Amino acid sequence: MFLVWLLAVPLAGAIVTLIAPNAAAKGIAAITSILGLIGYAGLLFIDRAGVNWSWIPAWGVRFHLVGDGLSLFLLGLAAVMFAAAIFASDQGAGRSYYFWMLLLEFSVVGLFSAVDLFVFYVFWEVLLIPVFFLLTGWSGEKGKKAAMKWLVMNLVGSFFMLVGIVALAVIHHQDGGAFTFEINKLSGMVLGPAVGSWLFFAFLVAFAIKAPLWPLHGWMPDAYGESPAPVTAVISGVLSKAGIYGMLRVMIPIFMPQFREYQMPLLIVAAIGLIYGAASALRQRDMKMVTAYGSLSHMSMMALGVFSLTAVGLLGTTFYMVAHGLMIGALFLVLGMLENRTGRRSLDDMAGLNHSAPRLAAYFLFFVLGALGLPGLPGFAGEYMIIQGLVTSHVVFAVIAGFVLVVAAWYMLRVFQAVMQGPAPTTGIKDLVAGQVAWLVPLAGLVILIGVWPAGITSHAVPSLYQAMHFAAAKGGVR
Amino acid sequence: MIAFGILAIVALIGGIGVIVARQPVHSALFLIVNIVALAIFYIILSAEFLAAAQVIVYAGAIMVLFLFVVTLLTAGKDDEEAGEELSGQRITAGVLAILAGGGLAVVGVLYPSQRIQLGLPQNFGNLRGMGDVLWGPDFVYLAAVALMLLTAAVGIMVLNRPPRKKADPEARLKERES
Amino acid sequence: MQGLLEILVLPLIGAATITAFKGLMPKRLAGIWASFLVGVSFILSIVADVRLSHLSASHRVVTGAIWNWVTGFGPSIHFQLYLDPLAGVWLLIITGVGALIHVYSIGYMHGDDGEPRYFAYLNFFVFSMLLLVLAGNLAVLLIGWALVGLASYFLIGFWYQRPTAVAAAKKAFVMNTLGDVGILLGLALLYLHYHSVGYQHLFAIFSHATPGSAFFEWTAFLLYLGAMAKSAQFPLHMWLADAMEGPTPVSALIHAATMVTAGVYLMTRLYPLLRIAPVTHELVAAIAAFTCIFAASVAFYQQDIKKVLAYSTLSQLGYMLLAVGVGAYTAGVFHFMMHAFFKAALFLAAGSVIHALNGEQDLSKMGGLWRKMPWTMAAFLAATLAISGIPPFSGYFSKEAILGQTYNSGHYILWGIGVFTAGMTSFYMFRLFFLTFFGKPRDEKLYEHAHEAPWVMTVPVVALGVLSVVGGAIGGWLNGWLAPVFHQYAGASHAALESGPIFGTVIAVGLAVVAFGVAYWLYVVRQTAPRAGIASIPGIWMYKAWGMDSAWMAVVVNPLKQLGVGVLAVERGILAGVMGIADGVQAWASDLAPIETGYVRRYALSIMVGVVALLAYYLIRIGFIS
Amino acid sequence: MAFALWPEYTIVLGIFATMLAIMIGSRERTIVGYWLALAALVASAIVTTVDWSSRVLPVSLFHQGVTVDAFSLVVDGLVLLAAVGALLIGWNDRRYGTDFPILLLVALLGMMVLGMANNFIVLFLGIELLSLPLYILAASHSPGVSGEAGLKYLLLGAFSSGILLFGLALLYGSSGTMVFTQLDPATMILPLAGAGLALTVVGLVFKLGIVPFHMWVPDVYEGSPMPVTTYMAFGTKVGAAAILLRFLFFGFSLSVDWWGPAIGYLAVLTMIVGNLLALAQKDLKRLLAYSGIANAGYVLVGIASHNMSGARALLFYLLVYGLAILAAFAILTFVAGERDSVSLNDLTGLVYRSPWLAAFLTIAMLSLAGIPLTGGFVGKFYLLQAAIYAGQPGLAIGLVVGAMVGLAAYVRPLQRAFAKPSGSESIEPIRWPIAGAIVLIVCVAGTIGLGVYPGPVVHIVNHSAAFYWLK
Amino acid sequence: MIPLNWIVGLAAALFAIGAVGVLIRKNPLIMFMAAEMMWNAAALVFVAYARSFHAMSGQVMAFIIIGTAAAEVGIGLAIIVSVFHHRHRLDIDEVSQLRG
Repeated sequence: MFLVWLLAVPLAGAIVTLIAPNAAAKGIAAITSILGLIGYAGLLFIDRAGVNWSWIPAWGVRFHLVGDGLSLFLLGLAAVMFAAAIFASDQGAGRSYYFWMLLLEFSVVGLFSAVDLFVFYVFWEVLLIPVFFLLTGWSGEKGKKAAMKWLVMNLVGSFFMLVGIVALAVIHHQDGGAFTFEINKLSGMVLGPAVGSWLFFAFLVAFAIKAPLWPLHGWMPDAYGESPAPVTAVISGVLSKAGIYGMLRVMIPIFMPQFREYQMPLLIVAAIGLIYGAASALRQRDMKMVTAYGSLSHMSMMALGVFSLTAVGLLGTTFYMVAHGLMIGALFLVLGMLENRTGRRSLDDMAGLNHSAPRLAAYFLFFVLGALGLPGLPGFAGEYMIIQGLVTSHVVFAVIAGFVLVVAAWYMLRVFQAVMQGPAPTTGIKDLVAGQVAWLVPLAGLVILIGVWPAGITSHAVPSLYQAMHFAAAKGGVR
Repeated sequence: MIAFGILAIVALIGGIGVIVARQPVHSALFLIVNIVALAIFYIILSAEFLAAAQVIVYAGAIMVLFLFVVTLLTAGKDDEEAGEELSGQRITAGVLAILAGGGLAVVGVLYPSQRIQLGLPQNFGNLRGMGDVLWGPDFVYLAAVALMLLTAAVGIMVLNRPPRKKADPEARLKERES
Repeated sequence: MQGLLEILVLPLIGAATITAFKGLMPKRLAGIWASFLVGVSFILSIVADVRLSHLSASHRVVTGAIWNWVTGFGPSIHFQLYLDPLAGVWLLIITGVGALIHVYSIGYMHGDDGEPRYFAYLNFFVFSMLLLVLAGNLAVLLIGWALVGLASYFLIGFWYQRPTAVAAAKKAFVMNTLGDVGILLGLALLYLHYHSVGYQHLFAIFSHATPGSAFFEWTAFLLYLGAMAKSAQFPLHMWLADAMEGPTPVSALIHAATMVTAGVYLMTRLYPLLRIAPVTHELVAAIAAFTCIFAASVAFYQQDIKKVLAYSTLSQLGYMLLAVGVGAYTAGVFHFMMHAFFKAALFLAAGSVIHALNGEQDLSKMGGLWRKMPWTMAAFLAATLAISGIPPFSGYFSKEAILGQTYNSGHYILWGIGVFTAGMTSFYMFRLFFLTFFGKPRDEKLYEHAHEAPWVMTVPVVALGVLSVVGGAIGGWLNGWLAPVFHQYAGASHAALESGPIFGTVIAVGLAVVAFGVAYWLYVVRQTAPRAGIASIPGIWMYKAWGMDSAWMAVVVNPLKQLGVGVLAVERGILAGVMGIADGVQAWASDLAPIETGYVRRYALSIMVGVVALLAYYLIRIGFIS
Repeated sequence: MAFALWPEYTIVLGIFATMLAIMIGSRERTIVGYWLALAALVASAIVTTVDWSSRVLPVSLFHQGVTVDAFSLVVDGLVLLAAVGALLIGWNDRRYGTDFPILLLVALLGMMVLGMANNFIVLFLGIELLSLPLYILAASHSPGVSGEAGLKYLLLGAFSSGILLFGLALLYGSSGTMVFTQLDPATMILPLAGAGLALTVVGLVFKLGIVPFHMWVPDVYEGSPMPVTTYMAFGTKVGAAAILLRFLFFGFSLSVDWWGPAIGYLAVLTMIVGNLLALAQKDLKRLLAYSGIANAGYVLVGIASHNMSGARALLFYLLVYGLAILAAFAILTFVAGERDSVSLNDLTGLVYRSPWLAAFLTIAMLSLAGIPLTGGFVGKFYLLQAAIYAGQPGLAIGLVVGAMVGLAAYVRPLQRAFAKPSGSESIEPIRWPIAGAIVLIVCVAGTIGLGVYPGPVVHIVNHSAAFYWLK
Repeated sequence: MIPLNWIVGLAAALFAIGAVGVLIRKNPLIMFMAAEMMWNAAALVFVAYARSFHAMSGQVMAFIIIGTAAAEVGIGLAIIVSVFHHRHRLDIDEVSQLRG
């Protein structure tokens, strides 16, 4: 029942926020997010039972949520990142900001736990709306454009996925099965080659846009660049994982033959994205953009893990999603603090801030190191498993991925050094205040924990992955 | 056959006259010609009651109404119709109408409906026959037509009521244009 | 686990406590606390080694898994520690030399703003290095491997307000990441085939494997790539010279004594793999020999006291890996130990000089310092003699063992290079020594203010100087100590120390002595200026390290940046494309809107078009028009 | 089974009662007409509900002139909802005259008739009963834009009715019967039937507002008074869709391949063009008009797919569309206040003037756009299902492409509403007339309710469109 | 014998003429008359087929068309009068403020 708690608390909080006075909004949101964390703790340690209620009996739609190994830690990621983002948010942001934030948390939690495609799609699309308003309402004219891009691009994908979902259910029904949207039941189907390919790409495009993967990342620079830092943190840290999660949750069990068929082109595209993001990050002059493109590269890494179609690659992706979410989200939050303090984003305009803000610099560096995949921090374990998967399937992509890790070190350090090191400016900035340390410390601690003990996550993820692969195995299987 | 030919020509002349006459009054008169020609067709087609209704309602009531409005609206106004301003309107309209009308005519002429060869039933199309139907099983249709006429009466009242508030939409339109 | 965890964790505790409480503790205390912890670690290391020696020779290994690191598909990778005699040697050097350098740093860093930060980094480094050598499998090794790189990054960029330091730190980190990736790929390949990355499991397999398969060559090469980056083998050597931007004790500890020898450790550790990868094995030797002479040549004309030492380190690393490459593993380890002593002594002494001259590192501002700093000079001299391979100083024994074994194994060309480099080493080291301590002071003002370092600095220097003199004595003991390691898996036949032909020794020592004479004549008798000859063509090339930096820029860095520029152009295209589609639809909509002309007759026309179209469609459909 | 027509009888009684009340009533007591009309609507709704829940088999009345079945009763329910909504939205605004309730009820009667028509005469009567009052209502406000709207509607309506009549005549000739269920493709004279079918379909989709017969829709919606527009946007579409479905499904069920693809093409064209043009609009009434066109296209998907899912999805979609459009127009009425139209600029900063209104607008627009947790999504989902069941992926693709384009149109007002006002806009708080507020709240609640828990309504439509001869 | 099919052809011609009238005349009254002519054409077809089938239903339909036309004309003329009462010309193209 803790899953329901986790889902219901943000929704209730959102509604309360809407009624409450502006001044109380942040407090309510903070309490809600803490309640969410408590709910998550309950889910993790006490009771992982999901729910399976009938929703629309006429179509066999069931409100079926689970907290299994695939989703458990993404739920945790969501709970943690939303809490951090809410704590990091501006006091004066107003109630509608927190309303949308909590609504977003609600939809993300639903998305990460749904195993009924209808429910999955409902949350998948609902989450576009809060982001749209978060982008639109708290930044200027460019933010409006960014919001529009976000919405339209994501919908392009998800509408085709909608057709795919309905088609899957209908085909299943016409093949003599029940009319259902349960992934587990749909994954038993054998699709014809043409239909299978069409549906495969319908899903793939939707997930690739959300991730985003090259070359469907058009919405990303603006959305990351124009949104307030907590929103960027949530989008990059949590929402972008939805795309990859969808591939694992939905596509692997259902579309294994298609994955096999198109593996090589997919790997090539993902590898291009990998290099592309890294090379782009190398030349960006805006610290948020460097991180954004770095993140694009990392998402391609996860895609490579999926496309490797190996058990360890999939596991690596599962783990890397959580790890990357925590680190990149935190990194964006730190960048947001920097932007707040200096009012600037260009690397050319900043230098030597370490001098006046050593603690901020320390946390900054910590998350930078995490993002560049330093062994001992969680990114490394994920990258290792993905590379292990690539070595197993196509070693050349492992080499490319390895090479990009070097470039990643280069561009990530470039940001840190440009901002924090070098001659100190005449006017310093304020260092971290206690309230900020209060949420940065747990985040950093969590990063270290899963960095030195990835098995804590991977051991739980494996049974669920096995379940996903159980169906895939029947159709050509993963190695 | 000959009677049909003559009547058809009269009807067509009436029709064409409606759309080519320069004066609305002439159009109305041509329409009356057309209507009367049709009424005669009705008689030929054993629809005596309809023929009467056609003449009374159409030629008698409707066309009088038309003439009345024509005189009301054209009085003191420039009744010369300006030339065509919408480019290609006439030629396109002509082509489309010929295509549609031609197609329909060809279909209608080449594919006659099944014909029941027996003699006509008693009272077919005359007052009694019509009355049996309209005041019998199909009374509800008559009622509906009555309701429509009632609606029309209400509508005329509504439409020609003096405006109660000063009309602001014009101002709004100007605003929109600017 | 015989205290391994304690050895490992103590420095980490130091780093953590200093970081956490640096605002609260007196600055001085940080250094003392850090030194104390490393000292304790050193003592525990001795204890661990002693206990190790009590085990029977065939099972002289302490190992154990602490927790599952990654578990999932296939066998888990554990967080596993492993101590055998080989690791034991490194353990002693890291904690021992590390403790000395910590103590030295208390004096050296006194008064710096970032003193506590410095010691936190240094402790963190010791922790990482210990993790590297105590790792029980390649994955944990890689973690330590990367963390030492990180510590090195921290310490090179310690003075973060200096742009050069920052750039050097980044360069070091990125180049080392290249090595990390090599190891990562290598271990991924190994795991793929053997479902394990643990040493024992892998080595047991290697010991039965047939040499020469491409898989082994590739794996070995990838792992060697890691060693190359860490041990600054050509062409991944540039970062080491730049790394001298860090505080001098750091150069001593990290960039001379310990971290850069991690490559030697790794290659020695992986000897069962190298044995079955003959091509890579030869490659290791060849590159090492080239690095050896190449770096020595660059050291000839350097003007910066630390740069000379840096290139000499490179050269000596070449010797060590040459030893590994020709299979003289014990000799390599032996040279590593000796090098740790004398190079640490050299750096620390150089540090004292720099300290005395207010941070001046340029040789052209030094000279005649022996009067002011006798203790430093003595230690420096001892270490210089050691590095030059003059008997009976420590370096003589280790270098002799390497060269002898190179000759014995039939690598005559490499042997020739090694011998010639020995002479070069002697020359540039004595050049350095004479320019620093002899001759007339070239900058009177600095000279006036120079003074001997405080005892806290002098004692470690002298201690290391003494070790440089007498260290060679442990050769025999080392042979016995390491023998179990090299015999455990398929018995490495030439691993033990051997001596070469007597003429080889004569040539090497003779060359060293001649080079000493030349240096003496040039820089003491003739008082040649440090910059003399630098304008000549070979001078320029040597001074500029044969243009390798520019070559890297031209071949690797700039193309990557160009790629970035190209990608940005594409990116603009993609973004413009997205916007273009959106705007296009919008514009299209706006263009389409005026079809609503407002004219009723147009609307009717539109209906009529629909009528005709639908009529035609239905008539066709029904078969009337065919 | 004389009870079958009681919903209609109630309305007829209501018409006369209202008329009488207005004739005798003085100016101050015109409100009585509204109350009487409302009473008639509610009574009719109750009767409809009772009828629906007690009816098992369809009944045919007036020599098969009308068929009263669950489908027609659901249509009755829908148009009653439209009428109540329009009545309440226009409740406080007497500018449109005291006769508004009468004409509203007459048009309602037409819509109800369309829902149950089973022969050509009733079809035609329904169309005209529906149209005539609307011509008047459209023009009732002023000779200006309102008059223009009425005039355009009238002329094009007469034109299209002519086409419809000619089509019906040809169909009559080809088959010899006027009853839908007696039309038998096997014995029809084919070319005659084809031509008749084409013309009839044109006449019907004209009322629905399908491209390229849609051109009147935006102009008429924009020019008409707000409650009338509301009524047309919902009620007319229900009536037209219901009769189109019944005409094609009952009359030409065995010859889908004649008409199915054409309807499909029209649907795709309509969905895309309608949404595309909505994108370019600045006036909200116009925007909603184009949205209405696009939604008519969606409705047409339900017909073109020609299966049971299609019929059910059509009913469901009409309901969710109606709720959303009623809510949107209620909001527009509030924002417009004394004026008769709302431009995008008028919405700027709505969230600061009236946060709840902005929230409700969001829900309505998102439902129109088909975002989950609103009824619009479930409706589109059902339609997609129907299209894919029918094996027509093209329809499905057209639907989603249209929805994509449309989305951009629907979020633009929202962006305005949530933007910070630049200062030139009105910042006065918005008054909520109580009648309109009831409509708004009910519709928003319904929209959310249908999105979150559509089960019961799906159950209802599934039982209402259960034509046994369909797949 | 009455050539029923030719009467249908004639009706089609009248229908087309009416359509052209709606499309090309600018005078709303004449447009309206042309539309009435289309209705009449349809009524003629109904009557013709009613004769053919010997069924009264077609005639009932025609009667209803006539009745409805009367109502429609009443309303239509009212609208036209109200719109054009204050305008100078009877030109439908001038009534085109609503567009876009």
